[in-house]
Amino acid sequence: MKNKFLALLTLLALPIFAFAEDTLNTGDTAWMMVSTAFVLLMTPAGLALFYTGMTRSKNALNTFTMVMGAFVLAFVVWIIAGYSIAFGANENAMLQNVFGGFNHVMLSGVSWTDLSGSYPTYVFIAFQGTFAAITVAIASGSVIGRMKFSTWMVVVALWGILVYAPITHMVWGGDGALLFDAGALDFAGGTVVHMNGGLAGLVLAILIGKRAGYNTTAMKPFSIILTAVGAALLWFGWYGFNGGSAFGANAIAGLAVLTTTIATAAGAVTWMLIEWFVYKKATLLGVASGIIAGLVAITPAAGFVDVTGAFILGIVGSFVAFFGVVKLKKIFGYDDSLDAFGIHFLAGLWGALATAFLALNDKELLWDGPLKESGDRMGQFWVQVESVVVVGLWTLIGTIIVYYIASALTGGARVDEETEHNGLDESVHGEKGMNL
Amino acid sequence: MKNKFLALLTLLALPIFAFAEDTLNTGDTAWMMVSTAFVLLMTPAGLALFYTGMTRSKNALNTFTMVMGAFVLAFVVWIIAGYSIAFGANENAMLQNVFGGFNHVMLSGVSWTDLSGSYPTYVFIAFQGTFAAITVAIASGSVIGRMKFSTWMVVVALWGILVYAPITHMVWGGDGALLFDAGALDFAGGTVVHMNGGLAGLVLAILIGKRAGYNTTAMKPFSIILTAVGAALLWFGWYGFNGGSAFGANAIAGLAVLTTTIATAAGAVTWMLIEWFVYKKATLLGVASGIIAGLVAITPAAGFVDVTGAFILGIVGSFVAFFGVVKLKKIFGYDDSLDAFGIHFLAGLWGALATAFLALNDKELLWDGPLKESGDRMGQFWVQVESVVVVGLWTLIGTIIVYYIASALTGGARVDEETEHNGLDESVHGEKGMNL
Amino acid sequence: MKNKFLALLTLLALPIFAFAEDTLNTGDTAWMMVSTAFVLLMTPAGLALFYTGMTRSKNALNTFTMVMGAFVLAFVVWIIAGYSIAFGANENAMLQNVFGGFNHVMLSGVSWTDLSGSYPTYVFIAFQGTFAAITVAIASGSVIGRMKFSTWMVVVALWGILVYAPITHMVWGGDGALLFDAGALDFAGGTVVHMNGGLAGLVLAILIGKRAGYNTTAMKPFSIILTAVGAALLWFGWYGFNGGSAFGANAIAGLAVLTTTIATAAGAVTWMLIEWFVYKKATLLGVASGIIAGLVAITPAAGFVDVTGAFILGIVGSFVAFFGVVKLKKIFGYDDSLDAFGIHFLAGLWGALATAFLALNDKELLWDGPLKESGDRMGQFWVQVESVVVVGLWTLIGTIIVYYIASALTGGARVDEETEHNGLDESVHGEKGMNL
Amino acid sequence: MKKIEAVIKPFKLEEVKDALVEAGIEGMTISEVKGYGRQQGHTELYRGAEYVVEFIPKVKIEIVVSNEEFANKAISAIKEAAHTGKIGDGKIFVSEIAKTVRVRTGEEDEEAL
Amino acid sequence: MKKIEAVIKPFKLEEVKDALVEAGIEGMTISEVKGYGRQQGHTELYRGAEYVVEFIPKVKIEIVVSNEEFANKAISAIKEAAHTGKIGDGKIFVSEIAKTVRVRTGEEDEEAL
Amino acid sequence: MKKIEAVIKPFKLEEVKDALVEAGIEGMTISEVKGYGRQQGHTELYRGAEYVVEFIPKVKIEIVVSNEEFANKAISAIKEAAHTGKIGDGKIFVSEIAKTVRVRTGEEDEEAL
Ligand SMILES: Nc1ncnc2c1ncn2[C@@H]1O[C@H](COP(=O)(O)OP(=O)(O)O)[C@@H](O)[C@H]1O
Ligand SMILES: Nc1ncnc2c1ncn2[C@@H]1O[C@H](COP(=O)(O)OP(=O)(O)O)[C@@H](O)[C@H]1O
Ligand SMILES: Nc1ncnc2c1ncn2[C@@H]1O[C@H](COP(=O)(O)OP(=O)(O)O)[C@@H](O)[C@H]1O
Repeated sequence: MKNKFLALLTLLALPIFAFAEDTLNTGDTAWMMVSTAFVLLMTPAGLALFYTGMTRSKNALNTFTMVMGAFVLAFVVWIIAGYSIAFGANENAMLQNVFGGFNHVMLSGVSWTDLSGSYPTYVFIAFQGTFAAITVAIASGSVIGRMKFSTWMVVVALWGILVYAPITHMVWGGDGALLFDAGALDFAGGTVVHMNGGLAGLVLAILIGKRAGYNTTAMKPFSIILTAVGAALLWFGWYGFNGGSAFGANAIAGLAVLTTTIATAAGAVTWMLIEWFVYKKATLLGVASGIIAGLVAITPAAGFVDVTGAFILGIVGSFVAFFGVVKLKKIFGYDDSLDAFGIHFLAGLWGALATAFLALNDKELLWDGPLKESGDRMGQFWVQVESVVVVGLWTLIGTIIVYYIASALTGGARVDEETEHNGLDESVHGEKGMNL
Repeated sequence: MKNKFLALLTLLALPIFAFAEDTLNTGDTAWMMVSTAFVLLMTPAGLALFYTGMTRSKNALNTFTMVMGAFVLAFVVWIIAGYSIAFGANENAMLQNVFGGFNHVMLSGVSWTDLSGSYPTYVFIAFQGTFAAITVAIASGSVIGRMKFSTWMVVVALWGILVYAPITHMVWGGDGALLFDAGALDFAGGTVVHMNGGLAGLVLAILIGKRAGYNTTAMKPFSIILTAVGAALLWFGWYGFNGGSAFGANAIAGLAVLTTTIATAAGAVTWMLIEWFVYKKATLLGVASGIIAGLVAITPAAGFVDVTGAFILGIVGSFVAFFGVVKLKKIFGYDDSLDAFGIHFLAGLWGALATAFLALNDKELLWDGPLKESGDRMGQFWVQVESVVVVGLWTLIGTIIVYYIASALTGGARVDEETEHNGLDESVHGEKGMNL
Repeated sequence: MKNKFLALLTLLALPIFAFAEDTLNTGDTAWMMVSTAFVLLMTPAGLALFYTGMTRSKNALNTFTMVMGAFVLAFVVWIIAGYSIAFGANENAMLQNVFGGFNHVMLSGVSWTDLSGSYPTYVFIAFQGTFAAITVAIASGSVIGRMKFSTWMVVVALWGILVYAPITHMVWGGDGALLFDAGALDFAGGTVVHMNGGLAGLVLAILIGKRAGYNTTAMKPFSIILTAVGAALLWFGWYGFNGGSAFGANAIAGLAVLTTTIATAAGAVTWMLIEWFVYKKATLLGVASGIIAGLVAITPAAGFVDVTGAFILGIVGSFVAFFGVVKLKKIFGYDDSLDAFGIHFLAGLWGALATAFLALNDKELLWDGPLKESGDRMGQFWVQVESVVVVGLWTLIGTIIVYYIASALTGGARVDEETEHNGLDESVHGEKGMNL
Repeated sequence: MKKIEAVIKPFKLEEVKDALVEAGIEGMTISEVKGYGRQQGHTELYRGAEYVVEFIPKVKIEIVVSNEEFANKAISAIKEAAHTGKIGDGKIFVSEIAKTVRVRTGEEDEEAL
Repeated sequence: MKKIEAVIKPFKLEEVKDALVEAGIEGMTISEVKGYGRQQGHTELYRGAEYVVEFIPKVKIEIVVSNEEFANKAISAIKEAAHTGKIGDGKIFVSEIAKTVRVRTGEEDEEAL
Repeated sequence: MKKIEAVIKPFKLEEVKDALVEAGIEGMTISEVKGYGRQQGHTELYRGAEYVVEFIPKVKIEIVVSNEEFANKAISAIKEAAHTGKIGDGKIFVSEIAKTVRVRTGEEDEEAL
C-alpha cells in the first residue's frame, strides 16, 4: 500500500512523468468509490446516532448537529486546504516532514483524469476527506452538553488545518514525511484518526470543564436503541474504512474485511462477558461499546495481522476501553461525556502498539520499516511508540491552541448556565428532539 | 455516457447485431449493482425517514407508508410498462420523440444475458426503476396530512406511466427522443427526477388544498433526528444516484463522487450560515435541508463540472432552496407540507440551468449538444431552458390529469375532516407511531 | 456457481494443486466484499430494528440485544468451528454427507492469499459467516419477551455448531454432501437460512411456552417506524445476500438483483392489497411484512428464475406468509412472538418448493440436478422436497437438543414472572429504551 | 379558592387556552391523560391482531382561581371553546383549594394567583 | 360528589378498569405518573455508571362519582383488582368535588356523570 | 388529611425530593405537566416557521400528609428547594383529603400514609 501512496505522490508532484502501469482498474475504482460512500455514512448517520443515543434527551439535537455540522464543515476545509497540507509534496525537505504545502489548495493541479495507482485521484481525495471529517467529529463526544455551537464550528475548521492535516502528512504523507520515513505501521488510522480524535476530545473536555451536575445527578441516555443502530452503521461503514485502506479490491482488502469482522465480534462478546462478570447484566450499550472498541483496535492492524491477531486485538481492545470508560474516568475525574477518549484513544493506542507484535512477518503485507526490513519487532515497537508520542504531542498542543483561538473568537467556549440547564437543543438550536 | 445509452438502445432495438466490444466488465457490473442498491435505500429508508421526521406525530406512519407504498408500487409499474415506454425504441419517429412503445412490456425481449454496454441490461433496468420509484415518492412530501392513501396509490400507478416514463424517454431515451436529440445535459436527473417530482408535488398540493389549520396552528415535526438520519442515508445513496449515472466504475464516476460530496457539504455549510445570520441559530433541520439542496443542485451536473462548479452549485442551491422554503411559500400561500417543491424543484431547476455555464468544456465529459459541438454556452443554456420548460409543462398537465382520474376513482382525494384532525395514522392505517 | 463451490473446496482440500484459472478478479472481489458488508448490515441494524419495533416497549432493548448479541457470538463461533464443519471436506465419505470436519478450526490451513474462484477465500469466509449469524438471529423473533438472555447466548453458540453448520454442509458443502449431491436448488439460502431459522424459532417458542397474557392483553408494538426502517435496511442488505450468492459481479448476480427487487416490490403490493380487502386498511407493518415475505420467497430462486417467476414468488409468498401470521398462528395457538416462523419458514418453504417449477431450464443458470440434467421438473421437485424434509428434521431435532442443554446450563430458560411483567429491559439489562 | 379541572379533546387545547386568557385567567397547568367513557376508541391493527383502544387521548387543564366568579368565567370559557357536540367532549370538575403559595416570592393565596 | 384518585401498578390497569366497569363506573381518566415510596426502584447501568431509579412508573386513575355509595364501590373494586400484596401496590385518595359539568351538553353535577 | 400539589421546574425535582425526604415525607407521586403563566416560553424554528412554545415543561408533585403540621413542613421544604427567584418557579396548592386507603394492606387514613 505504501507503494500506492508513493505512486500517488510522485504523480502529484511530477505530473509530467506518466507511469505506464497506471491505468484505471474498474474493480479497484468500484471498491474505492464504495469505500468512500461507506466511510461517509459513518459520520452523519453512524457516529451521529451513536452519540445522540447516549446523550441526555435535552441535548439530543445538539449532539447530532455537532457531529453532522462538523462533518460538512471539515470536508469543505479538507478540499480548500487540508488535502494539500496532508498529501502535497513540499519542496522544502524540512517542512516536508510535517507539512505538504499549499500547491493543491482547492485541488488545483489535480484533474479528473489523474489516477492514484489504479483508480482516480479524485476518489482518493474524497475517501481521505471522509477520514478528516470523522476524526474531528469523534472529538465532539467529549464536550457534548456544554460547548457553544459557534465555538465548535470554529474548532472544527481550525483543527482540520492545524492538527489533522499535518498529522496525516506525518504518517501517510510519503517520502520525506516524518513518521512515514520512520516506518510507522498504521493501516487505516489508529493514530491518525482514533488516537488523534480521542485525545483532542479529552483536551477539549478538560479545558472547557465538567458539565453542571456531573457525578451528582443522573445523566440518562436518550435512547440506547439509537446508539446501537449507530454502532451497526459504524461497523458497516468500517469495511470502507479498513477495506478501502488497501486502496484496491485485492487480497489485502479481503484480509482487512475478515480481520475487521473478527476483532469486532470478539470485542463485543468480550464486553458482554466483562459486564456479565462485573454486574451480572449484559447491556446493549455494552455490546455497542465492545463493537466500537473492537473496530478501533483492529484499525491500525487490519491489513497486517491474521486470525489470531484479530482475536487478540479485539478482546484486549475491549478490556482496555472498558477500563478507560469505567475506571480511568473515575480515577482522574475528567468529564469525557460520551467517552471519545476512553474508547477511541485507548483502543487506538492499544492497536497501534500491539501492531508491532501482532503484524505478520510477511513482506507482501508490511510497509517499509524495521519489521519488514529485518524482522525486528522491538525496533518496530519503538517506531510505533515514536509515532504515538509524536501524534499525541502534536494533538495535545494543537488542540489547546485551537481551543483558545476558537474560544476567543466566539466570546467564550461555554454556554451559559441556564442554557446548560435547559439543554442545548432549546436554546442553541431552537428545536426539540421529539414532539410526540 | 450518451454513447452508453446509444449502445444500449441499439442493442435493444436490434438484438441481431452483437457488438464485439460489448463484453461484461466485472468492475462496472459491481459498481452498477452497488449503485442500484444505494439508490434503492434512498426511498424506503432515506426519504421515508426524512419526511416522517418532519411531519406531525399523528401523521408519521401515514407519511412513511406513503413513501414506502409509492416505492413498491411504482417499481412494479416500472417493470410492467414504465421501462418499455422510457427506454424502448419506437418505430414511429414522431412518437419516438416522447414514447418508447410497448415492446418491452414485462421486460419481454430482454434476456439475463443481454448487456447494456459493459454490464447486464437487467441491472440497468433495476437501476432505472429505483429512479422512477423515488421520483413519485418525492412528490408525496407536498400532500402529506390530507390525501387518502387509496387516492395516492392510484396517483402513483398512473403517474409512473403518464408522466415519469415519457419524460425519461424525452431526456434519456436515445436517438429520436425530443430533448435527447436537442442535446440537453442532465447527468443524473435534475429535470427527470427532482424538478419533475417537486413540481408534481406542488400541483397536487394546490389541487387538494391546504391542511386544516395551516398557518394558524403549530405543526411541529415528529422528530428532526429521524429527518437528519434520513438526510444522511439519502446522501449515502446519492453516490449510487450520481456515481451510477456514469454507468461504470470509471473516471467520470469518480468525478461525480467528488463533486457530489463537495456540493453537498458546501450546501449544508451555507444553510447553517444563512440561518445563523437570519435567526442567530443553526438548526439541525437546516443542516439536513442544506444537504438535500446541495445534492439536488449537483445532480444534473455531477459528471460535468469541476471543484469550483461543485462549490457554486451547492452554495447557490442552498440559497435558492432556502428562499423557496422560507419566502416563496409564504408569498404564494400554497401548502407544500414538507417542501418537495421548495427544495427539489427549485434546486433542481437551478442545477439544470447552471449546468450550461458551469459544465467543463471537455469533450470526454460532455454529451452531444451545443456546448460539446461548438463550445456554445448560450446555445446550451437555451437547450437547458427548453428541457426545463418541456418537462415542466408535461408534468404540470400530466399531474393534473392524473389527480382528477385518481380522485374520481377513489371517491374524492381528501380524507374527511375528523380523520385529518385525529391524524391519518389512526384512521387510515389503524396504527400508532410509537407506544411508549 | 456450483462450480465455484467445487473449485473452492478442491482448493481447500488439496492446496497443492494450483489452478491456472484461479486469479483474483478485482470486480468480483469488490462485489463480494460489498456483499459481505451488505449482509452484515442486515442483522445488527436491519433485523434488530425490524424486531425491536414490533416488540413491546418494555422489551425493546432486550430484543435489540438478543439480535445483536446473537450476531457477534455466532460469528465468533463460525470462525472457531462453524466454517470448518460447513465447508471443510471430510475424508470420511460417510461423515462428509453432513459434516465437514475440524481441519479448518480457527481457519487453520487457510491463508490470506488463497482464492475461492476469483476472489479471496477470506472474503468467502466472512460472507458465509454473516449468513450463519443472521440465521440464528432470525429465530430470536419467536421467543422474545420471555427467554433469559444467558440461555439465549448458549443456544446461539450451540446451534451454530450443531444445527447451522451441518445443514449448510449438507446443502452447499460440495461433492459428497448429502443434499448437494442430490441436486437441491437453493440459490441463497431458502432452506439453509430462512426455513432453518424460522423453524428453530417455532420449536423454541413451543418449548419455552407462551408469553404471560398472550391473547388476553394487548401487546402493542413499540414503534412500527423502526420496523419499517429495519425492513428497508434488510431489503438493501439482501442485494448482498442474493446478489453475492452468484459469487462474482456477473450476469447471474445481475439477474438476482433484478428478481429480488421485483419479488419484493410485488410481495409488498400484494400484502397491501390483501389488507385492503380484508380490513379496509393498509398498514405500514403490512407493507414491511410483505417486503420481507417477498425477499424470503425469492431467496432460494433469485438466480434461477425470470421476471414472471419473480412476480409469482413474491405475490404468492405474501399470501402464504399472511396466512401464516394471521390464521395459522391462531389455529394452532403457539406464540411465535414476532412471526419468525410465519414469515421466514413459510415463505422460505414456498420458495424452495416453487423453485422446481419456476426455475428457468437454462444450463448456464442451473446447478447440477434433475432439472439441469434432463429437464425433469417433477424429479427436481422431489429433490426440493427431500431437502426441505431433511433440513426440517435436522433443525427440529437439533433445536430441541440445543434448547434442553442451554436450559440446563443456565438454570431454566425462562425469566421469572415478575421480570416478564416488568419487561426484560429493566431486569435483564438494567437499561431503558428511551428516556424522554 | 377554587380549582377547576377540565378534561378536553387534545385538538381543542389551543382554543380553550385562548378563551381562558381572554376571560382573564393567566395561569394554568396542563397534562396529557387518557379517558375512558362513552366515546368509543378506534381499533388498531398489527399483523391481523386487532386491539380496541379504549383509552382515548385527552388533555387535562388545571386552573386555580381566587373565587367563584372567576371559576364561573373559566367554566363558561371552557364549555364554549371545548364544545364540538360530539361524544367525548369531556368534563369539568370543580373543587376547593385551601391554600396557595407562589414559590418564587412566597406570596400566599389570592396574591399567589 | 366524590373524587377518587388511585395510584396503582401499571400492569394492573386493565384489571382495575374491568372491575370498575363491573361496579357500574363508566367514566374515568388515567395518566402516567411516577411514584416514590417504600418500594425500591431498580438500578440502571450505563457504561459503568449506575443510576438508582427512585421514581417508579405508576398509573393514576381519577374517577368522579355522584355519592358515597359509588365511592365505596369504586374503592373496593380498586382495592381488590390492584392488589398483589407486594410493596408498591399503591394508594387511594378520596376528596370532595363541588361541581361537575359535561362539556358536550352543559349538564351539571349528577347528570353530568 | 391534606394534599399538597406543587408545580415546579423540572431540574429542581431531585433537590425538592431530597428536601421532602429530609422533612420526614416519604411518599409522593410526580407527573410531567406543562405550565402556562408569566414565564415566557422559547421559540422553536423549523425551516423558517417560528413557533412560540407557550406551554413550558414542569413537574407536578402530589403529596398527601396526615395533618397540618406535615403540610407546613412539606410546603417549606418545597418553597426552599424549588426556589430560584426567577419567574416560573411554580406554585403550591393545598386541599383537603377525606379518606386514604393503602391498597396492599387495606389500612386507612393516617395509617395508610
Ligand atoms: N366519572 C368520570 N370521572 C373522571 N373522568 C371522567 C368521568 N367520566 C368521563 N370522564 C372523562 O371525560 C371524558 C369524556 O367522557 P365521555 O363519556 O367519553 O363523553 P361525554 O363527556 O361527551 O359524555 C372521558 O374520556 C374521561 O376522560
Ligand atoms: N404520601 C403520599 N402521597 C402521594 N402519593 C403517595 C404517597 N405515599 C405513596 N404514594 C404513592 O403510592 C405508591 C406506592 O407507595 P409505596 O410506599 O411504594 O408502597 P405501599 O403503598 O405498598 O406502602 C408510591 O409509588 C406513590 O406513587
Ligand atoms: N392559576 C393557576 N392554576 C394552575 N397552575 C398555575 C396557575 N398559575 C400558574 N400555574 C403554574 O405555575 C407555573 C409558574 O407560573 P408563572 O406565572 O410562570 O410563574 P410564577 O409562579 O413565578 O409567577 C405555570 O407554568 C403553571 O404551571
